[in-house]
Amino acid sequence: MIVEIVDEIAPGQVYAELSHPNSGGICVFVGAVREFTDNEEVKALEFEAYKSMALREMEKIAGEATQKWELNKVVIRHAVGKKEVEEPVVVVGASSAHRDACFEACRYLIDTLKERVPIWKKEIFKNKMVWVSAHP
Amino acid sequence: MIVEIVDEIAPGQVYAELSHPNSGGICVFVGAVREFTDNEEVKALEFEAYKSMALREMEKIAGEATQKWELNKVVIRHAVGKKEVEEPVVVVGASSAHRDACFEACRYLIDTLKERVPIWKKEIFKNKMVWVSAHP
Amino acid sequence: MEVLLFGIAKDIVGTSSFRFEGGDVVPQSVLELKERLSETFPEFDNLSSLAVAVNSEYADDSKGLNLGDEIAIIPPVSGG
Amino acid sequence: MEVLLFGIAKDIVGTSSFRFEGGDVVPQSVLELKERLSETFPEFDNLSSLAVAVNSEYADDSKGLNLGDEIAIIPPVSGG
Repeated sequence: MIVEIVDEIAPGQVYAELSHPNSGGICVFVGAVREFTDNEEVKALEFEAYKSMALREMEKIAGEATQKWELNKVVIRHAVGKKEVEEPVVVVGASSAHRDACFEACRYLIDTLKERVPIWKKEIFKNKMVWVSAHP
Repeated sequence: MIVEIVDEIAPGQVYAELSHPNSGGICVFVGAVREFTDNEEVKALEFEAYKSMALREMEKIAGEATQKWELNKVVIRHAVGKKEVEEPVVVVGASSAHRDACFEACRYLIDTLKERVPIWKKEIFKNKMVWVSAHP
Repeated sequence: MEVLLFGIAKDIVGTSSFRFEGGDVVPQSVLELKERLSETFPEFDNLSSLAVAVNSEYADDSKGLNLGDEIAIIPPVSGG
Repeated sequence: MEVLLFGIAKDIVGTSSFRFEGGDVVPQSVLELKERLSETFPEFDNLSSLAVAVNSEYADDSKGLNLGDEIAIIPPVSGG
């Protein structure tokens, strides 16, 4: 199980981290910066984490996934700092004997991370900055 | 859209292939050789393809996925030849604005590939070789 | 008419391809080709399923065959 | 008692942390802390939600607070 908060994400490395002799399936999700939000051009995103708690929550989520599904390896890695369009900001993945488990676990990892992990994202537009989801 | 049959798969390269300025989500599935099938140790797998038709079917499947979901990029790449434990044999992936589409499309790509694409896998055990799924 | 064989079909027949020439009794349909194969190689009846492709497209049993076609015998696929 | 502020909470209060010392009127529960924040900074009432963590764990409104605790004000998270 790998759980990390980093400055830069290299998505290519995650495959080697999830590889395992009894894993026939590896599922990986990468979240990246999109150019447009509601038709407004995003210049960059800036991520801030409550790092000690975020790592604890990420560990809990990885642990929950390994309870729910038979997984051989799990990775949850989130970036902090300023990220530009197309840059990866999060990578989660799981490997398992068969593909059902790794697909379902991978989806659980990213959905639950977005619900619970204390990390905040500010969208930087040309003329304003917005903390995402802060207001109804 | 990238559809290929190759001798060696480098899973790390697929993220760059799926990256797109309007893709907030990238989902990738990698299928690899597992060490055990029904508790028997697998020495290697050997893949054979009816290449011209396999490429046509893979193109159709990628096209179907882009009809069903709003995708920015799709990759389907299958290996042929002899592959040892932990080696990747197939990689499929999709990228989209939001994560629902890329997860569902990625699952569709691998499920449909396994149903329709004319590629055959032989399991090589210590004392025998078996064409997978050939017999009931 | 060239017939390509893959996977276990290749092992059953013992070759990766054979041809029907103009002088041969050429099967007129996919069904007839399958029946011909099963008669000569009864092991085909033991497979989970057997499909045929005509010019790289899956074909129904009723599909007619022509001398210029490329035919493929497709035992259960197992890619991925 | 150290109180850490993140995201929009940091912008509202204008600092990334503050302290309650022994001489201060220290909030006794999560609820009291939230009420205190809302009174001083009404903008907190406009947020979609507001959570509090005590020693790196999400805490209910009823959770009691101690002077040695590390508290975090957690506006709606938006990682990923």
